[in-house]
Amino acid sequence: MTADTDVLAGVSPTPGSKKPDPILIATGVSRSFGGLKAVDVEHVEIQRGLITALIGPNGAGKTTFFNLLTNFDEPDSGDRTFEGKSLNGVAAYKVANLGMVRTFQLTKALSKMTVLENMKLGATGQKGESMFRAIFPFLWRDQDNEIESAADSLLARFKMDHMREEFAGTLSGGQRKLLEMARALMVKPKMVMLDEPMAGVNPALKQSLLDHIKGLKADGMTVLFVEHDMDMVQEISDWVIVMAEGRIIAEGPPKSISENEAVVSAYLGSHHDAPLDFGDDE
Amino acid sequence: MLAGILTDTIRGLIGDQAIYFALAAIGLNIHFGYTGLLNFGQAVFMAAGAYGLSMTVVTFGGSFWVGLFVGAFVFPVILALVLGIPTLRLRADYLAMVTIATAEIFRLIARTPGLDKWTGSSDGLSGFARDFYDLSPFEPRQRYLFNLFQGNQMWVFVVGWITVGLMLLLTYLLINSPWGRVLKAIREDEDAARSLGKNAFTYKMQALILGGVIGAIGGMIRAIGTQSAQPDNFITDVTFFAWVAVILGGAGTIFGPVIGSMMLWCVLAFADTAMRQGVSSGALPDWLLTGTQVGQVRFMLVGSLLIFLAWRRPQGIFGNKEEMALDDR
Amino acid sequence: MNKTSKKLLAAGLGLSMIAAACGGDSVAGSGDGELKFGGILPETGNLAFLGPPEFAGAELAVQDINAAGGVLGKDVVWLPGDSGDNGDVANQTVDRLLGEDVDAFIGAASSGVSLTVIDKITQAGVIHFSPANTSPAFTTYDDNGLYFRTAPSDVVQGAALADLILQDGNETVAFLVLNDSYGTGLLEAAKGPYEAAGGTVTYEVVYDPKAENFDAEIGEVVAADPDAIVVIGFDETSKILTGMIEAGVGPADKAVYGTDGNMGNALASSFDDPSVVAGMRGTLPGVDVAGTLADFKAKLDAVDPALEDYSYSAETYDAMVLVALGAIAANSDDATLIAPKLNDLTKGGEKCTTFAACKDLLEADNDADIDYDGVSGPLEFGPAGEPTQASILILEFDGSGSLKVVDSIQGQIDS
Amino acid sequence: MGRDHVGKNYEQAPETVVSRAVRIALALLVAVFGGLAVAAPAVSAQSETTAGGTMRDRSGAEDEPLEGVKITVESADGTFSETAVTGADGSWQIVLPGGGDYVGTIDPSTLPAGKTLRNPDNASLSFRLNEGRNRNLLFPIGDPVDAPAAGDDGGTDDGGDALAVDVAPGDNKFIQLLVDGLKLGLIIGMCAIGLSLVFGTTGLVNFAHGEMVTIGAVTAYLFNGWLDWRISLFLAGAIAMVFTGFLGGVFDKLVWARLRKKGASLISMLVVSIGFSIFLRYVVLYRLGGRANFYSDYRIQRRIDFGPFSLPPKDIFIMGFSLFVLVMVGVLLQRTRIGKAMRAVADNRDLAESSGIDVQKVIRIVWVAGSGLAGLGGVLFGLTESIGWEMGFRLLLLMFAGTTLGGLGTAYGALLGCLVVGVFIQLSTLIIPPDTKNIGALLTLAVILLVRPQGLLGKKERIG
Repeated sequence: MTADTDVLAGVSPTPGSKKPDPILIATGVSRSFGGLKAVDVEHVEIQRGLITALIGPNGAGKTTFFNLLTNFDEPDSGDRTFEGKSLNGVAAYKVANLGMVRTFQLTKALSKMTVLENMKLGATGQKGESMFRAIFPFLWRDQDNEIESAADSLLARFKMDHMREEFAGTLSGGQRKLLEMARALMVKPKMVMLDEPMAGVNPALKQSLLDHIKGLKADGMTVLFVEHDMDMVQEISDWVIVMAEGRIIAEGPPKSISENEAVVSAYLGSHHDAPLDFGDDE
Repeated sequence: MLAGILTDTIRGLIGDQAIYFALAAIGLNIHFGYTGLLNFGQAVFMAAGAYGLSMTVVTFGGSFWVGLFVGAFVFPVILALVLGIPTLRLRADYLAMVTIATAEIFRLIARTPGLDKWTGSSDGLSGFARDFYDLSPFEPRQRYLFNLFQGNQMWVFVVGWITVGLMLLLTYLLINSPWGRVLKAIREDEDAARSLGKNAFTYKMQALILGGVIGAIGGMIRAIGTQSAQPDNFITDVTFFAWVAVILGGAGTIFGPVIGSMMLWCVLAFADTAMRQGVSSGALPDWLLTGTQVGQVRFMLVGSLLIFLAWRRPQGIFGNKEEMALDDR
Repeated sequence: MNKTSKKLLAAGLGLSMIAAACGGDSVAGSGDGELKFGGILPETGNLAFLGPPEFAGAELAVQDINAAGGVLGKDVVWLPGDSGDNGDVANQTVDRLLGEDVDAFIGAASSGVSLTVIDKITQAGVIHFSPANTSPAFTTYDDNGLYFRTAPSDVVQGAALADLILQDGNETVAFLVLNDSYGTGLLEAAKGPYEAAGGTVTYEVVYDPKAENFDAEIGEVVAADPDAIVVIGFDETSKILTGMIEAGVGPADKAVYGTDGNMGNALASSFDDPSVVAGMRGTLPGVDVAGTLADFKAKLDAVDPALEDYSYSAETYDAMVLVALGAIAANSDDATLIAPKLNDLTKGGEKCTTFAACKDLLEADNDADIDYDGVSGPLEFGPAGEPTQASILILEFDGSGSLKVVDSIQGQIDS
Repeated sequence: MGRDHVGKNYEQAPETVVSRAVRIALALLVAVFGGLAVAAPAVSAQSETTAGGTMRDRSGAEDEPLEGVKITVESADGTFSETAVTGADGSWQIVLPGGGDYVGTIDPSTLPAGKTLRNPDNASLSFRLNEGRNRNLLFPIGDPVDAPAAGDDGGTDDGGDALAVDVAPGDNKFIQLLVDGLKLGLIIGMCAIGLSLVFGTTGLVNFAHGEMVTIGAVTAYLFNGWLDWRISLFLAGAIAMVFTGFLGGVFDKLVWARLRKKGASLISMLVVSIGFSIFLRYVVLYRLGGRANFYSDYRIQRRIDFGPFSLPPKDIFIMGFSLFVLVMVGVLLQRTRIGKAMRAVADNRDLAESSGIDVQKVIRIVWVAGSGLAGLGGVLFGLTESIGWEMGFRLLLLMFAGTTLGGLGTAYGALLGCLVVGVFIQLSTLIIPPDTKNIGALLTLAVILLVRPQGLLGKKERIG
């Protein structure tokens, strides 16, 4: 709990509530697979500069919603805006260039590239990424060196500088999560979207990951993350959004959420009969 | 006899087939080895080069040099756009199916007598390479390089290997640039690349074009070497040969495709000659193998090589085994 | 770039240097005293069925030539090779055989394959002699005077086919034609004379021999309801004929014609009841003017007892004998010296019909004017190095599926 | 240079093999004895050079000879001219002075009332004749015929043939092609179900699937045509289906299950399947040879006329039987436990696994059933067309088009897509030359991918 939550003090803890300074807004977003509605969100806003958690039982449609917000999936209907710009019909890669970077539930470390290559890939606006300039190293060499030193300092911050030449495929699950997060920062994003950053990470690394996430906020970034682990949610998030069966059923500060009746019944209900787990198992 | 086998094997190792399949394989390596594109229609890119050149010269009466430009750039780029626009947004197998189908479509179109005026139908086009041979410093009737090549072949040999060298240099520069880094990222995980703001579609399209252009240059060298362009020179099996070359040498390595192509043709030439001599000397009994069947055994060999390599040594002969083990898909 | 790569690059560059440095070692086709024939004949591919008789013809020629004492005092050498049905295989074979210093190539069966290698062969100064190319394209091809063929151009057979259809009084005809230069070339050669004589072509279709089925093509033929149906094709004729018989337009219902590509015993033998092809007629180039053919067939069977067809075996035999005679006349095995002699050996002068007889004439007098009439015909080569006279046999399947010769037509090519 | 790999050739009794040389020797006799030994007297060689023919009207139902028609033949140099008048049987003949160029002209005014030349421009024909030959001149009678073109239907079919009953030619051709297309589509569909199910359950695009089709056809041919056993085609087909099914199972056990267990990527599995495709194809060529082969049963059957279309009985059986098999497959997928399990695995493999389905077993069954169906499809295709070493590979491209069209991984989609492809191929010959008919089907594939990448019945999901 930090003082930042104060900005949301006046916000009513109800689904779809208005935030004072939303960076990301989604309205009427729905997506169905073969007749079953996986996501049906009326309205949601994400406050700038805070850490927001998106939780819900298995099959609640969290990852699908995540994909819709980052344009990795196309909604059947609905509008999303990021920093006032509409995301409708915008290609996923352009979303990243607007300043919204995501990670994936199953880590997408690029196995057959070294840690350093992974990092350097994250930098945007690289001259040498044009096919014609690429042929002439003198056109992009200087910029590439700058990117390399930026990558090195980030690696040092994430305490991965000793493995910069190793293939990403040799890293452990937790290290991959770290690498993915560090790589996302190379984009210099305004908002970071983390899909289950703690999944498959051993306890020893968990704390450092948490610290890094808090660090993102300290650097002025907005964080939205999907998570199962309630302890973690309690510890670092400023605001919590709860999804079940594709809808947002509750919103509010972390403390109030665990007492919310709708949330409790959704979580309990999920244990009786596991509904289809749309998308979450990609 | 043994000397005959030896010269044939060496000719396979460095001869014109090794050259144009090396180029086809370099292109395919950019597609598959670096970008993860499943192009099963490299033959049609080679055909684009061959027909771009020959149609410019024979059908439209253009000069050989204009033909080179059309064959190397115009035809393959158009082809890559046609193939890529519907498929590159889809899962990798779609490109595989569309390319293999396109190779067949092309062959049928080039064969149809209705287009005889333009394509020469099943006989194809010939007589477009005189300008090239006029520049040859070698005497056509002389034999060069330890008797391996006729003068004209020698000229193709020299120009061909220089082209291969240039293409290797180009590949080296591109792959070791930030552009190449994005390609590799797309190969590893397209979504990750997109999440980092890379326009995967554009990069895949560029890779498809680049690899296609190199394949087309291979096709042109083939057409120049045989001085003809025929639809049946570009059957689906040609693509498979190029694939074997890539995987044999090691996908995703700079030199792999060239080494693979040389080894493939070396092995095929050796097997061909050895089996032929075995048949004619009676060492291989008739019930087992007749001269007619030697050519079929070659394809069985190619098939088994593909199976073995993809299964047991996906990294190829020279690829890094540890690196391949990282494939977590 | 890692170390291995660098080494390889260096090796590659080194190789090119050597290549540039090594001068000419020897000249192919030049006289080394031993006449060598290279084969580029189909062992594989979709013309593979034409291979065995051609190989048998070639082997028999070698036997006969060497039995008569060979050429220039030495036995001639036969180095067979595969042409496949695409340029790859043929090119590899040609490379290999050029390396063996052959003086003349015998082949290929397919005009298309010959076109992929003709430049390579003729520019190397070696004779390219095909026993089976019938495409008119070769008549005018710029071949340095080194391309020859013993098979007559399709123009002759086409005219004979048109004649045959007219003789039988067919006013309308439908053509089903294989899509390659053989099929379309023969179609043009037959259609012209047929239409000129008042016939009407009600339907013509060029088909893909590898098509899944021929329903559509046969449907069109049925709809066109012609008096006669001509099928110009190879092995796939058995499929088409099956469809035609089933659709009620088979040899029992209509006048059905074939050509040398399909008028073979194999066609009848692909039917369990060969009587269904009874009455089908067709043309086949070739005639026996020397009266030695029964003997020739027996000798072929001795060479290859498994022979099923004999197409182009005589043409192959004659091609080799001619080149051997040319070498004797030129007193050299240099292809560029042999080639100018070949056309004259086929016409004007003292007739002889066997290698041994012709050789005797030539050895008695090196400048003797001889006229070799081969087992495939009188030859009578024109300036383009191809027969100007040809006999076309008219064949018909009888009730037991056997081929009977019912007539022969003499054809002339204006040149 | 033996052709012993074509096993069938061994069966031929040697005496039926009349050699070309013997034929040629016969020709020699013709030449020497002036036609004494010739079988067909109509075309016997003759000593006179003649032009002639028979004037008749064959445009009606009856073949009607025309009497009293005047025909003049002149030599090109004008030195010879003679006119003949047709007799009661319509025949005429003019003896010419020798070989050379001539012009034959009919006098249209002498034609009986109501008869006109089919092609009035051809009232005069030039021809060249060698010494001693006869030239038939044709002056066809009837209504003018449009110039023919491939794919053009002539318009004025003069009737009389079995197909033209009551239906305009354009329509009957359309319906005939539609029926032919459905037949092709049903066969491709049966073959493609396995391809689609294997893809659905394992994600593998199996390029070696076409070889199962070939092996099915060749196995049946082995027992019905190739060897001397002459087992009935029904039994041979059943054996072929069981054998290919077994082979599919073995294939899965020895190759694909191992690769899956090893964690091989789908791409390397795809390459392995291509390797098997090439290998098996050339093994078949090695043993079978390159020619078209046929079953000995039901070799040739007359078509039965159904009015707008006609089919041989075997094709009717093929269509009925494949429809029956496909309905059975549908019922099995829909109703039985294993069918449901297959669909569940294809739908969502992890979910199926977690709900207690033995995924590996289901995949094995998919391989067995899919390969068996492909083998059966091959038997049927061999029956309606012919058996050859490349048949499966060529069908594979159409199967790709069909399954993609219908939606990859869905059994019903595969079927629907293949029917569309089959019909499309046949109908496209109305517009494009038949030798390019596959182009249409393959182009459709590209268009579908642009417009509806998930295929006709595929679920809309982001692909890729």
